[in-house]
Amino acid sequence: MNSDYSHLEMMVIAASRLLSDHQKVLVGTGIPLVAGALAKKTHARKMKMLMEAVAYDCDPESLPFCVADPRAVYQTKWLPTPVEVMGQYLQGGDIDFGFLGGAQVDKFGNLNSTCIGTYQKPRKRFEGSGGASDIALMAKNTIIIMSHEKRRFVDAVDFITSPGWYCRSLDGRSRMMRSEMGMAGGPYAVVSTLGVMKFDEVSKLMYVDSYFEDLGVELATIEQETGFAIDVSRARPLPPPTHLELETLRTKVDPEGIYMKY
Amino acid sequence: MNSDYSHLEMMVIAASRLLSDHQKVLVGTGIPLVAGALAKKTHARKMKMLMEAVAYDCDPESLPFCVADPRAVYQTKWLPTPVEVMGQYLQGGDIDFGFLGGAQVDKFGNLNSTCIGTYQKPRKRFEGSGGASDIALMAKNTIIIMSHEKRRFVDAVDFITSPGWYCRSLDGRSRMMRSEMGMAGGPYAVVSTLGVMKFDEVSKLMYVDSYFEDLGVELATIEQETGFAIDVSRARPLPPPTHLELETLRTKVDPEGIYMKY
Amino acid sequence: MDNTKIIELKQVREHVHSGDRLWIGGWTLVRKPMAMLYELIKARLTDLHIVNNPGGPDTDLLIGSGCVSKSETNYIGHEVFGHPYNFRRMLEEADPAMPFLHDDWTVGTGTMRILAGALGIPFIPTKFLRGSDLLSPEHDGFKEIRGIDPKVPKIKFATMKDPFWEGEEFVLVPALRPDVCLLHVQEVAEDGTARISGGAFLDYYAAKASRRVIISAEKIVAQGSPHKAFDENVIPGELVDHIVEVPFGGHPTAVHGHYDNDPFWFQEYIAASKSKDKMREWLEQWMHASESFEHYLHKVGRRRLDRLVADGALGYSPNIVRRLDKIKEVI
Amino acid sequence: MDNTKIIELKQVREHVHSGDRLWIGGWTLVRKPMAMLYELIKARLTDLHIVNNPGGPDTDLLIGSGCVSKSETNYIGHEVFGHPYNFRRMLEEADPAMPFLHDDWTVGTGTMRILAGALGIPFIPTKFLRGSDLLSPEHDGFKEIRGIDPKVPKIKFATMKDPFWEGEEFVLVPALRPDVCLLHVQEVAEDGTARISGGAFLDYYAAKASRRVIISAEKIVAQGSPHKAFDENVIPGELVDHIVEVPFGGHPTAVHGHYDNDPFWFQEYIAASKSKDKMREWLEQWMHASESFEHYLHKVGRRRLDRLVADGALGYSPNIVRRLDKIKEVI
Repeated sequence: MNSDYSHLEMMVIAASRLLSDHQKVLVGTGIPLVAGALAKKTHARKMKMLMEAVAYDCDPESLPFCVADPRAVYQTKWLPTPVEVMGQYLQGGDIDFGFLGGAQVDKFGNLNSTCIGTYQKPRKRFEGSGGASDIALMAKNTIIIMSHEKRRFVDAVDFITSPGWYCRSLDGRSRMMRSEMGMAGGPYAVVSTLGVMKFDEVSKLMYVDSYFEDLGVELATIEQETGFAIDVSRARPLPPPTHLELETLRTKVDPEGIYMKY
Repeated sequence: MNSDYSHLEMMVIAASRLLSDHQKVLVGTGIPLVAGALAKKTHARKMKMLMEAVAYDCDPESLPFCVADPRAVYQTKWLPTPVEVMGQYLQGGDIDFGFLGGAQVDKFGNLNSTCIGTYQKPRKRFEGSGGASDIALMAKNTIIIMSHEKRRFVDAVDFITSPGWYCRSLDGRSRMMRSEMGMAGGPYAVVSTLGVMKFDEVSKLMYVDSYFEDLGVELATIEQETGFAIDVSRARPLPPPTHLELETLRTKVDPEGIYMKY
Repeated sequence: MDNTKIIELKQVREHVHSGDRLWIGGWTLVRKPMAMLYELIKARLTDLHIVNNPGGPDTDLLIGSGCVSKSETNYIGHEVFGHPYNFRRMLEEADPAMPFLHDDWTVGTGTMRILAGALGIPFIPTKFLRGSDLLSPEHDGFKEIRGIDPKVPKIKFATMKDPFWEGEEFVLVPALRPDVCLLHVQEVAEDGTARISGGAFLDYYAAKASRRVIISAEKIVAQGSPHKAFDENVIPGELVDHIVEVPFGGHPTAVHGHYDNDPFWFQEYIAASKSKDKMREWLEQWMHASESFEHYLHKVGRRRLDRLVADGALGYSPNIVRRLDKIKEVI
Repeated sequence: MDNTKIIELKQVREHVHSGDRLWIGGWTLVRKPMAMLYELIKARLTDLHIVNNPGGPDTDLLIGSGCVSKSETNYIGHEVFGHPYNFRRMLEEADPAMPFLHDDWTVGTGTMRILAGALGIPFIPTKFLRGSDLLSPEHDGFKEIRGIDPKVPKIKFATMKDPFWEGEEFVLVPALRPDVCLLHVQEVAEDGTARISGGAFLDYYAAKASRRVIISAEKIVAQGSPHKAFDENVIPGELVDHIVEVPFGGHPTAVHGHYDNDPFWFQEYIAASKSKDKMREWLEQWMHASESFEHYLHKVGRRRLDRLVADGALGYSPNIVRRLDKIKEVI
C-alpha cells in the first residue's frame, strides 16, 4: 500500500469524517456513495445509509454503481421503494444528512446539475436533478462534494437545480433567503479536492473552514480556484488521512478504483 | 340436506346471481361476503373478490369473519393493504361491483349505517361507515343487501352514509342527482329477503324487479314492508335456488351458519 | 445487537400520556395490541384522542373505560360478534361528566389521511366523501374545537377544482398525525424491525406517521438472516422506539399464524357492555383485578387459549365456534 | 391456468403506438426492458412521450433513435459509465426536423406524481421543488403545448396554503398518467403476476397508473405456491395485459439475481453516441441489422454474457470490470 494519497482520496476521507453514528444519510450516486461507505466501514458503523431507489440501511460488500444497483440491497433488512425513501423519509423530514455532487456550486451553496447557459438553449446540458433537488431541500443538512475548479465554484450558478441558502422564490420570479421561505435544512459543508468549505451563520456565504495542507494546498490555491471572493480567514489545516481511512478506502470501499481512479 | 330454504338463503343466492366471471367485486363484512363467496364457488370462479383491509383475489376455504380475517388471505397471490385496495383500486375506478349492507336504505338507494335520529343526538348510533361510503361512491355498480322491513326501507334515510342516486351536494347544503355531481357508479340493485329491487333509468326511483314467489312472497307483501310507494308493475318471479346453489351455500360457504343462522 | 428498545409491558404506561392522539394498529378483530391497551386502562389514562381507522373491541373498550375524550375514525364495532355498546352509549346518552366528541370518516379517507401523514404532507386530495352526509359541515363532530385544539385540523375538509387535468371538483382531507402508535405483530427483531404476516393493514403507514411507536410482539427475535427476511420485514427498526414481548398480546383478537379470535371473550364482554354497571364489574374483574397480563391469561385459562391456536398451514384455528349463540354447545 | 396474456417479443410493436405516453420500468442502469424497447426502435416508432422517472440507456437510446418527441423526467444518463450524448445533443443543437421538448422534474416529484396516478387522484401536494429554478414558469419545458396537448397537464404546478394545519405554502403537482408501461422483471406467472427481487423501484405504481401494461421476464412460470409466494409477488396479474419471456431481456442493464451491467455495451454505445453519424452506424448494426433479440445476443456473444451472470448469493456478478477505461486489460 502506497503512503502517498490523492486529492480525490482526501476529499472522500474529509467528507466521510463529517458523518457519524446514528445519523440517517441519503447518498446520491457517485462520490457521495464512496464517502458514505467509507464512514460506515470506519467510524460510523451504526449510521444508516439510504439510497433513493431502493436502500434503507445499506452496508454493501462491493461498491454500488448507482442507487439501484443490486450491490446496494445485499443483506439489507428492509427493501423500500422511492415512495418510502423519497416520498416518506426524505419528504417527512427524517434525513439527517443529504450527500450530493453537481456540476456547479455557488457562494450560497446552490447546486446546478441541469445546464450551462440558458435553460431554453443550453451550451451544455447535464443529466438533470435526479433526487438532488429534493435532497438539498428536505435533508436537515446537506454535504456537497465536488472537484475544486474555478468553472465549478461560481458566483451564481446558471441554474438552481438544488436550493442552497439564497434560492428561488415560490413564484419563480425573484430570489429569497432560504429561511424566509420556511424551508428547513440547507448546505452544511462543501468538500472539495482542496479543502472543506462551510457557510457563515449570518451571511450564509461560503468560507474556507479547513484545507488539505498536507497535500501542499495553500489558501491562495483555493482563492485562485474559486470563482468568487471567499473568506479564508477562518481556515485551519485538516489532518491527513489515517492509515485506517486510506486502507479501508483502497481495499474495502473502492478497490476497483471506480471512483478513485487508481 | 333440507330441501326447504330460508328467505335469508334466497337473498344470498339472488345476490350471488348478480355477479359473474371477470368482475372485480369489493365485498364488505357480513352477508355481502357470503354472497360473494357463493358466486365464486358456483358460477363465477374467475371473479376477483377483494376486501378492503387485505384481500385482492380471495377464495377462502372457511368464511372470513371480517375483511381482515386470516381466512381471507389463505392462498391469495398478492397481499395488499388498504392503501392499494381502497386508495388505488377503488379510488382509481377499477372495481366493477361494490357489495354493501346497511341499517336503512331509501327510495334513491342512499344507505345509512351511521345513526337513527339526528347526527348530533342520535336515538340509535351504529358502527359507522367503514368502507361503505367509499364503495357506494366509487364502485362502477353497487349491490345493496338487506333484510326487507318497513323500518329499513324508508322514504329518506336519516343520514346518507353511502350515496345513492339523489345525494348530498359538495357544499353539504342541498341534495342533487348523482350524475349532476359528476359521480360515476350508483346502486344497481337492492337484494332483500323478499326480492330484488332495481332503479328506474330516468327517475332513479327504486322498483321491484323480481320477487321470491317460491317462498310465498307476494307483491303486496313487498309493498307492505316498504316505507314508501314502490312500483311493482315490472316485477317477475325469481327462480328458486338450484340444488348446487343451496348445497354450496350450506356445505361450503357457511356450514357453520354464522350468517345463515341454521 | 443492542437491545435498548426492549421494555416490560408495564412500562407502556410511561410512553403513552393522557391527551395523546393514539393510533391503534390492526383491523377491527385482528392483530389489536390488546395487552398494551390493558395497561393504559389499568393506569386510568384519560382524554385520549383515538385516530385509528377502523376500531374494534380495542376502541370500544377504551371508550368504556373512560380513557377517551375524542375519536375520529370510520368504524367502531365487533363485526358479526355484536354491537359496540360503550361507544353507542356515549353518543346516545351524552354524559356531561364524561365529554366525548366523535368525528365520522370512512375507510378510504382514513387510509388517505394516514398515507398523507406518512408522506409528511399536510393534506391530500381524494375522490371519496362526495355525495355523503359525512361532508356536511353540520355533521362535523369536532366543529366546536377546530381552530382551538392544536391537535385537531382547523377544518374538516376543503374542496377545490383540479387545475391540471379535467377540472373536476375534489375534496382535500387533512393528514392524520398520531402522537403515539401501538402495534401488535408476530415477530419483532431486537432493533425494532417488525415482521407481519397475513396482512399489514395500515400498520406501516401509521408507524411512519406517528411521533412514537411501541410494538408488542408474540416473539422478540434476533435479526436472523436479513437477506432472506426482507420481504416480511414490514416496518424498519428505525421507526420503532420501544418493543415488548407479549405472547397472546393480541387476545381476544386474531393474530395470523398464531391464534384466532376468542368468541368467549366477546360473548362475555358484549353482554357486559350493554349496561354501565355490568361494564364496571367487567373492568374491575378483567382489568383492574388482573395484576399482570399473565394473570389475565391465567384467568382466561389454558383450555380456551389452546383452542384458539392457529393451524400452521391455514393461519387460523379451524376449531373455534364463531356463533356466540352456539358457544355453549361446544365448550 | 389460461395463458392468453403470453405474446411473442415482436408483438410488442402491436401494443405500443406512436404518440403514447410511455413509462419504462427499472432505474437508470437496472432492470430496464431493453429487449422490448429494441422492438420499438426497429419498428421506427415516433412521437413517444417519455414519462419514466428516471431514465438510463433506455431513454437516451430511444431519443437517439428518433422515437421521442417529448420527455418529462428527472434524469437521463448512464450514471458513472458516461454521459447521455443523444439527449444532450437534442437540447444543445436543436434540430428543426426533429422537434423535441424536455420538461425537468426530480426523483421526489416523479415519485409523488406516479403515486398520484396510482391513487387515481389528479394531483398531489408535495414539499419538494421549493427554492429550485425547476419551479420557475420560464423553465417549464412544455409551456408551449400546455392547454393544447391533452396528454400534458394544463399547468406544470400550482401553489396553495395548507388550510388544515400550520398554513405552510405548498406545491401541487399533477399525476402522471402513462398510456403504456413496459417492465422487465425476474419472473412472471402465466396470469401476469410479476415477481421482482432486489427492489421494485416504481414498477408497481407505474403498472397501476398505466392504461396498458406489458411485462417481459427472464422466465414465465406457472403460478407456484401462492401462499408462500405472495411476499415476492409485487404486481398482481390483473394489472397486466401482456407478458413475454425474454432471457437477458434487460441487457445491458443489471437484473438482480440474474446478470449484471454489461460494461462492453456501454463502452461501445457511449463512444458511438458522441456523434450523429456513429450513432446511426451503431443503430444499424445493433438494432436494424439484428433480425431478432436472439440474433442480438448472439452478436454480443456467449463469453461476454457468461461473465455478467450474477452470483446466486450476492445477486450481482463479482467478475465484471466496471471501469470503461480498464476494460481492455481484462477481456
